[in-house]
Amino acid sequence: MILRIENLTKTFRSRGRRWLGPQTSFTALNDVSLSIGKGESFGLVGESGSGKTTLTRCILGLERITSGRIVFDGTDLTTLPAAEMRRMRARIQIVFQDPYASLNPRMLVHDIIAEPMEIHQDTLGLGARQRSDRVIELLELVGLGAQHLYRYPHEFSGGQRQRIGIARALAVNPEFLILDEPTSALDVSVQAQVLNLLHDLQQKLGLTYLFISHDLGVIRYICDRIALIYRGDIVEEGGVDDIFERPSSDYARMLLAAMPEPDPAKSPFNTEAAG
Amino acid sequence: MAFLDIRDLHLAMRTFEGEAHVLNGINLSVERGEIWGLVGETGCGKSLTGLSISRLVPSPPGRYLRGEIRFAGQDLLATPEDGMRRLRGGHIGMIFQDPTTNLNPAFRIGEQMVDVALHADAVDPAILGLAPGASRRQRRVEARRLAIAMLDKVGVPDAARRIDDYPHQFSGGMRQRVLIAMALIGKPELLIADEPTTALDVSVQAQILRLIHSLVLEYQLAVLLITHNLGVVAQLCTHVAVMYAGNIIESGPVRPVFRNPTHPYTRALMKAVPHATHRRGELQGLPGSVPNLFTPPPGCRLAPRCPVAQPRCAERVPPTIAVSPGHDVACVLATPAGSAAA
Amino acid sequence: MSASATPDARASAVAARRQNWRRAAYRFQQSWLSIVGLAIVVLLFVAAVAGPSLVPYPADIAGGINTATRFEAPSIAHLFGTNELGQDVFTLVIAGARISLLSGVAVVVLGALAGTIVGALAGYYGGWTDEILMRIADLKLTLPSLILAMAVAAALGAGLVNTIIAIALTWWPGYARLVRGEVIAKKEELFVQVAQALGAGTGRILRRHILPNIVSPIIVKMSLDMGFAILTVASLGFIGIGVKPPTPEWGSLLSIARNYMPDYWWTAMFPGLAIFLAVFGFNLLGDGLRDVLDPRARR
Amino acid sequence: MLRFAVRRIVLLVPVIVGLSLLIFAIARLLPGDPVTLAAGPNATQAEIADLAREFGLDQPLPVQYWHYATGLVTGDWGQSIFTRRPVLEDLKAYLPATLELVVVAMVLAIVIGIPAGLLAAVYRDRWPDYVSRVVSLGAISMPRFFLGLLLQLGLAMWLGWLPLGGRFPLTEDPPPFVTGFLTIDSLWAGDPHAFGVALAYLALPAFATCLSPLATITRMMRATTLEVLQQDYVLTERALGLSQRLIIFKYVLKNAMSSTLTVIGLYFGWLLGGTVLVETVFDWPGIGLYATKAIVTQDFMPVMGVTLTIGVLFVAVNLVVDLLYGLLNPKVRYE
Amino acid sequence: MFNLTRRQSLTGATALVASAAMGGRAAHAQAKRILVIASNQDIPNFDPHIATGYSASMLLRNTYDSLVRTEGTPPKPVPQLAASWTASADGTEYVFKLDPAARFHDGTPVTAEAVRYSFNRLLRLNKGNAWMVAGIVDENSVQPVDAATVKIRLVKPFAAFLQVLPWLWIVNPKAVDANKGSDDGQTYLRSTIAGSGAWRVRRAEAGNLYEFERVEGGWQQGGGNLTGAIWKIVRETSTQRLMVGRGEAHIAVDLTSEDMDALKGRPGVVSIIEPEYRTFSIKMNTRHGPLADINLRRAVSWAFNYQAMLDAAGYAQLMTGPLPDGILGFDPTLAVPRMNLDKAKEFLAKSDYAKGGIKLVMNYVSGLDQQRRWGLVLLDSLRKLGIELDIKPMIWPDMVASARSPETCPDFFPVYQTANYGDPDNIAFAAYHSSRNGGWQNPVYSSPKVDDLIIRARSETDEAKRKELYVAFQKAVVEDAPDIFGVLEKRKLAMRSDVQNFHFTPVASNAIELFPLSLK
Repeated sequence: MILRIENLTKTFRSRGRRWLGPQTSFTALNDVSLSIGKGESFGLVGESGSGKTTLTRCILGLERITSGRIVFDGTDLTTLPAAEMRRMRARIQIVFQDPYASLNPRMLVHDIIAEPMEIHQDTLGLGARQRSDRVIELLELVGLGAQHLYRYPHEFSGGQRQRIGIARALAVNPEFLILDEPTSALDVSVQAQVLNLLHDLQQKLGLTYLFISHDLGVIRYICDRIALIYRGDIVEEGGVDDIFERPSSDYARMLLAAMPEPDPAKSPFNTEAAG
Repeated sequence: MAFLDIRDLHLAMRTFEGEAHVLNGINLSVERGEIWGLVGETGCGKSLTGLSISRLVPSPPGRYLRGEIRFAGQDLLATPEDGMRRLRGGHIGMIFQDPTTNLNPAFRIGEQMVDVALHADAVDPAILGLAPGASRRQRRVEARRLAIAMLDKVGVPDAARRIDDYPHQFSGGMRQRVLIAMALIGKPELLIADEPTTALDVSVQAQILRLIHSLVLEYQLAVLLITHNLGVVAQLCTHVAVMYAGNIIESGPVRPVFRNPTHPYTRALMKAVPHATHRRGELQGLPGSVPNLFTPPPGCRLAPRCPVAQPRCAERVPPTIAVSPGHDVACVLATPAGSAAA
Repeated sequence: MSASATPDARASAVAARRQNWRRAAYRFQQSWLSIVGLAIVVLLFVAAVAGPSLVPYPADIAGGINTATRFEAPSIAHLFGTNELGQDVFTLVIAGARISLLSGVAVVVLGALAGTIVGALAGYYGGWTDEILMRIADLKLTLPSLILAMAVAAALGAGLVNTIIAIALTWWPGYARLVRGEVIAKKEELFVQVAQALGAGTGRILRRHILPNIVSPIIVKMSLDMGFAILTVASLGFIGIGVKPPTPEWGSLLSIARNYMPDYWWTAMFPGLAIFLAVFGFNLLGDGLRDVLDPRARR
Repeated sequence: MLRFAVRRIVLLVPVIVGLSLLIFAIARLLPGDPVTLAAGPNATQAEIADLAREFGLDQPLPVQYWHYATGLVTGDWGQSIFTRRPVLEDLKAYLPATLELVVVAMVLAIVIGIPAGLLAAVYRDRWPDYVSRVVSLGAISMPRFFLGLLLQLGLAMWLGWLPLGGRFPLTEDPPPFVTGFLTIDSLWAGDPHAFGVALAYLALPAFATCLSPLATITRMMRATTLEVLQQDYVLTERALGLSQRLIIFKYVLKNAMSSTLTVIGLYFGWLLGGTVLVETVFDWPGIGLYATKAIVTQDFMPVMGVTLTIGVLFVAVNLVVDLLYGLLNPKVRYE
Repeated sequence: MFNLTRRQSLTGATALVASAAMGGRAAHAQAKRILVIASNQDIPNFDPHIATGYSASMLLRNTYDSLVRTEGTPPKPVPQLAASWTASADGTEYVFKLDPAARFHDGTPVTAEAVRYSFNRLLRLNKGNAWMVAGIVDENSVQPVDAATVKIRLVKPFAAFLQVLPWLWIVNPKAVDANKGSDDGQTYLRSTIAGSGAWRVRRAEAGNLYEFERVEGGWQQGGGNLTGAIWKIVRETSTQRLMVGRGEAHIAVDLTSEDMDALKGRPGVVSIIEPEYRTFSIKMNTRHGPLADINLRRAVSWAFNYQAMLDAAGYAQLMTGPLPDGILGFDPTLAVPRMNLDKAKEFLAKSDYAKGGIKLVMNYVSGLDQQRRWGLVLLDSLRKLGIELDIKPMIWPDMVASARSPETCPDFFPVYQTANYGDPDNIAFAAYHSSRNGGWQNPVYSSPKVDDLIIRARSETDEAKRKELYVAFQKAVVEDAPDIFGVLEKRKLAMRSDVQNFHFTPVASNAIELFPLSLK
């Protein structure tokens, strides 16, 4: 097990001082427990507001948790001192959903990819020259090239930007990659390229993925095991085929039923008649 | 002539870089009761096609170079703005992608619906069914009654009370229902739905699709559903038109097109969608990216990325060929129906 | 391989940036008003830099007088006529450009600097820091700035530097508010969250990720504020709390000269027009820059 | 909505306390020795000390503030160290003139500026837009004192259409004091002649005052309208066939108003403190002139009084703006 | 640009609008005969024993009475409350016979007791004009002999005693005692008139205007036909001028030379440009800094461009020494410096600053444009000696504060001195006696010789001897070069020609007496 989440609970208090109204709170994650094995692709499926994003923010230490433990490779992240946590960040990286927004529009591709190496300079110990070489290496790894080094993000298409985002995440040699809906903003043909790239990278680098998506097709394609999260609760967890073939919770069944498959024969409507 | 008939529609948009040919000879015929899925990737012109029907493409920078759009026989491109306004809402309803931004946040939903209903009534007095001499107040009361009925119809619970709520008090799915109610309050014959479910969760998406389907059956609507989701098309649509870089490259009834995609692009698209049967690493994306519309490739716009491209593809725009009745493909490799089938 | 690829890549990057500039220039040129503004501002800068060496009576700038030629109407010898001490009004007005520009720039830069620091801290840290800094800024906004500037300037005594300090003190809250809002918006941007997830420190995030992305609105505000700063300096001069004589400041020139209206109209008219033109130029320029730089103001 | 309003009003208390504290701090931290100044040129050290004691200036700052703050509440705003007149009495005499000027100017600016901005946005890049842009930029750039001078010379002196300055004909008695607004008081007294006269005196100062807010409101309105016009819901409204007029004057206006409202609130306060220039030119007996005189003599009780009054008015106006904002913007209200 | 014919042709066209806007004000004023005086000074305080400034003087002069008035050129004391008086030969005792008709506004007769009460209140408060008699009169000096006779014993002789009396006003003890409060009636008198003058305040709008109306059944006999008057605060002199030009004001009291030029030949406007006893000189710091060097002071005095100063001053004449022209003891033959660069450089060479290269500081009252101009004249003049000048505008109170010591006093300290009473002692004592050091009238200058001359002159009762003493005084002062002797600006008033019976006096000429005036 590389990541173990034990009884994680996260409660948000409502923002703002409201001294003329009652204090309200909202539980985003409710006693969540998960474990992810080294080298596996773990899928986390849920609809908007289910707590997926909060969970990733907790793992990354961007959110203070209310109770529970997050153990990464034997270390409890929630009690880690700040300096240690910073070091740990080199081992856990994230790729966000929106490739348009996750790249700083004012930075060159080179600088974007080199930045994690600068931040984790003490761990990696790379000089400026070495960093530049590694940037090119990374670009080539994700299917781009040295000709893209000195350009700004807006000069790239969505798929290319997501590749840049992946290259950035890989810059510090992480072992664990959180993929937060990495393809949901992409067109299908581009999504296919990115999914294939992710698959190849995992093969090549032995990465562990936490893949978050609401697209069941994508999840089924890329993941080994999945967990379904609904309003802060894990409602089902298991092997991907098990859940897709034999869903045990109502929620899983509902999701599967609602998933539109690109096969007119499976349409719930009698569309043929109208034509 | 079809109920909605788009013939050889060419649209150019002026930008800093030059004039982009964003629609390049669109042909489409839609009948009442048909649900057409207009699919394609970002920037292929599917939304502009929808907006063109309502004549909502701003001009400038938009400019129609050629072609015509006929709606119930009326040439829309030649209709003055005033005439278009009478068609909008009353005869052509539209809904858009993001239900959170498409409702005016400063007004109660009822206020907006009543105005739409009053407008539709001004076009067609049958909507409210009031005598010509009815007072403004009477009309508003009746319009409000209609709005509540419509909300009820689209499945907004407790419609009579919620009509006085503001948009931010509704969930995303409910807002989309409100928008649908608003689009249908004028009893249009054509509904243009531009990515109506993209911003919604799958479970909500399924409900909305079901709603649209039932409304089509009830009102004999012609629907143009613009989407990039092949699954949605497969589920809801009777017909599909696949767009690429401003062209419809394949169109026809859903089943033949999906079972037997003929155009290389359609095929690539189908293959790119992850499917239960796909093994990891087997998905096939289309290499390359969408062509630059300022200087599009001379022949088939897919040619540079096409896995089966031939030299002649780059020379001339391929003609549209019917590979089976109603199933049209714009590819040189397609074989016309009736000729020796593969 | 990297060595061979890099120069090429750099060249293309340069080309791309040039393209961006051209695009910006194109948008800017779309509006002839912006060009007029730019022209006025360039003219101002020329006058400010080279003015003292261009004017016909440079001695008058430092207070030279010639009471034998008092109140002469505009002529070839004195384009804008002469004033109550026989000084050449044209010379004084041209020399005034330097004072106005200098004080305008100083006020805006000081204000923007202070405001950006306060706003960035408040926006980034939020919570109590934000609460305290912004309440102070809000309080500051409720105080009548002109009266406050007058009070501070009067208390510090006349002089260009004191005037600048007095105005700059009232100037920062606008920037603090702007920057705070922008920082809060940018803080939520994904790329900032990515940087946080990468373990970047506050300094790096502010410096590399947030501030570079909010310079546009700051620059736009600065260019628009330049006009108002010049106007405020002139206002203080007009009220009589401002620079010391013989500094040829437009507001003071106008203030002195208004008593000679309308008989010796040239003494008042030209400084007044100079203020108007300078402010107008900066406003036109700022407006144009906003169209180019501030994406929200664009279509 | 009521709770929203109550909350906003309760929030005013710390603001006003903070304001008085800030003003007090600024007044005391500035250099200058008002007591010596007030004691006059021939005063001895002992007399100066007496005067300092009389004004409580020999006590520690917190005590001074306490006296000042309690005085504010009980209606004792201190007195001018030079004229020995109570500040509150002076404010009562000067404030209505400034308020009347500012209110009339703001009303003009709003009534003209909002439709002008709306039209400029609707006719973007066509002549109404260009005209309004050039005029409003010009108006913002025009120094008010310079404009005032030109107006005075042109309309009052040269053409003789309007009075040169002042508020009311000297030799006529103004209407009895009710609000201090001569226009309102004259109507109250049922004196249309006095009303006309008061308006004639108001015309030039109000015009000179209103230009800058008018231009700002126009520009703000144009910008927000353009922003709103690009919103998805406007496209939806158009797609549903609502008429352009209905969309602009109902659906767009209400949304565009909310940002403009903020500007109006800010401007109101800004004008209150900024009328001094116009007052100087037109001899308008208002709070700005009063403040200028006090500032020049470092008579800080009046300066503090003026600043506090303007600050409180500003806060009050912005409270109203906030409440209106809540009306326009349901999200705020229900938050 | 502002074309006269154009304006005139338009006047007719716009008369309708104008009359609609301004109502029948002209007619209205006619019936009531209200005189409008435009001035830039407010009257914040009505207390006759506190308020100072010409605007307050104007108010007090018309609403209160004093024992004597001043009239004519040169000014002479004439009866007011005192119908007649006698002075002892040694000049230490005066006996005044009060006019039996004199009544306060509430009808109470003006008695000797009221005079005593008023003098003692003035001395007690020690503000306002108290300085005029400080050290001359004490609390026991004023002794009522009977109800209508009052004797004043001076502590020491004071030649100008009758000249200062017009500025010491008599209040109604009954009214003040009834509203005494804890501050000797200061609060009451701040906004209430308790006098016996021919006028009362009808309307007071602070910062805007003060309207006077004639006291019905006032004790004074005769006078002009005015029914009322308005003291209107008009801050800009150009506006004052425009108002007189348009007939909106009858008298403008603060006009500049440029304004007078602009009004020249304007129909219906009378210009009054008269000399008065108001000196302007630039005092030098004789005790601290470079100017403590007498040769540098002389160099500066000789380098100064007097002609430019006169040009910039407009209607004025250059001063010949420390005293104003025409005043008792004035010596027109005095040799004073006039611009002579050779002589200036000669003195400079003798000073410690032979090469120049120093920077001197001049403060002036911000907003006083004449002082600014003269500052620039000085700057321009000093440049020829290689000396720089830093001109600092300051508010008047700060200037006063800087005069407190030689160390804080700037190198150049420009001062106007207005004669409150028409006697050389007024200027000689205030501006050159060392006892006044630290005050604005004479911050630093101190010379035992000059002190002696001043003291002897002020207690001398023989006029010829006094004249001699003042001639010696002038010579001694010029020798020391403590000042750049500047200009005597003429008093510039503009008046509508329908104002009648106005007689100029060179003291307090802008604190106009309403009583004799009439409107045609």
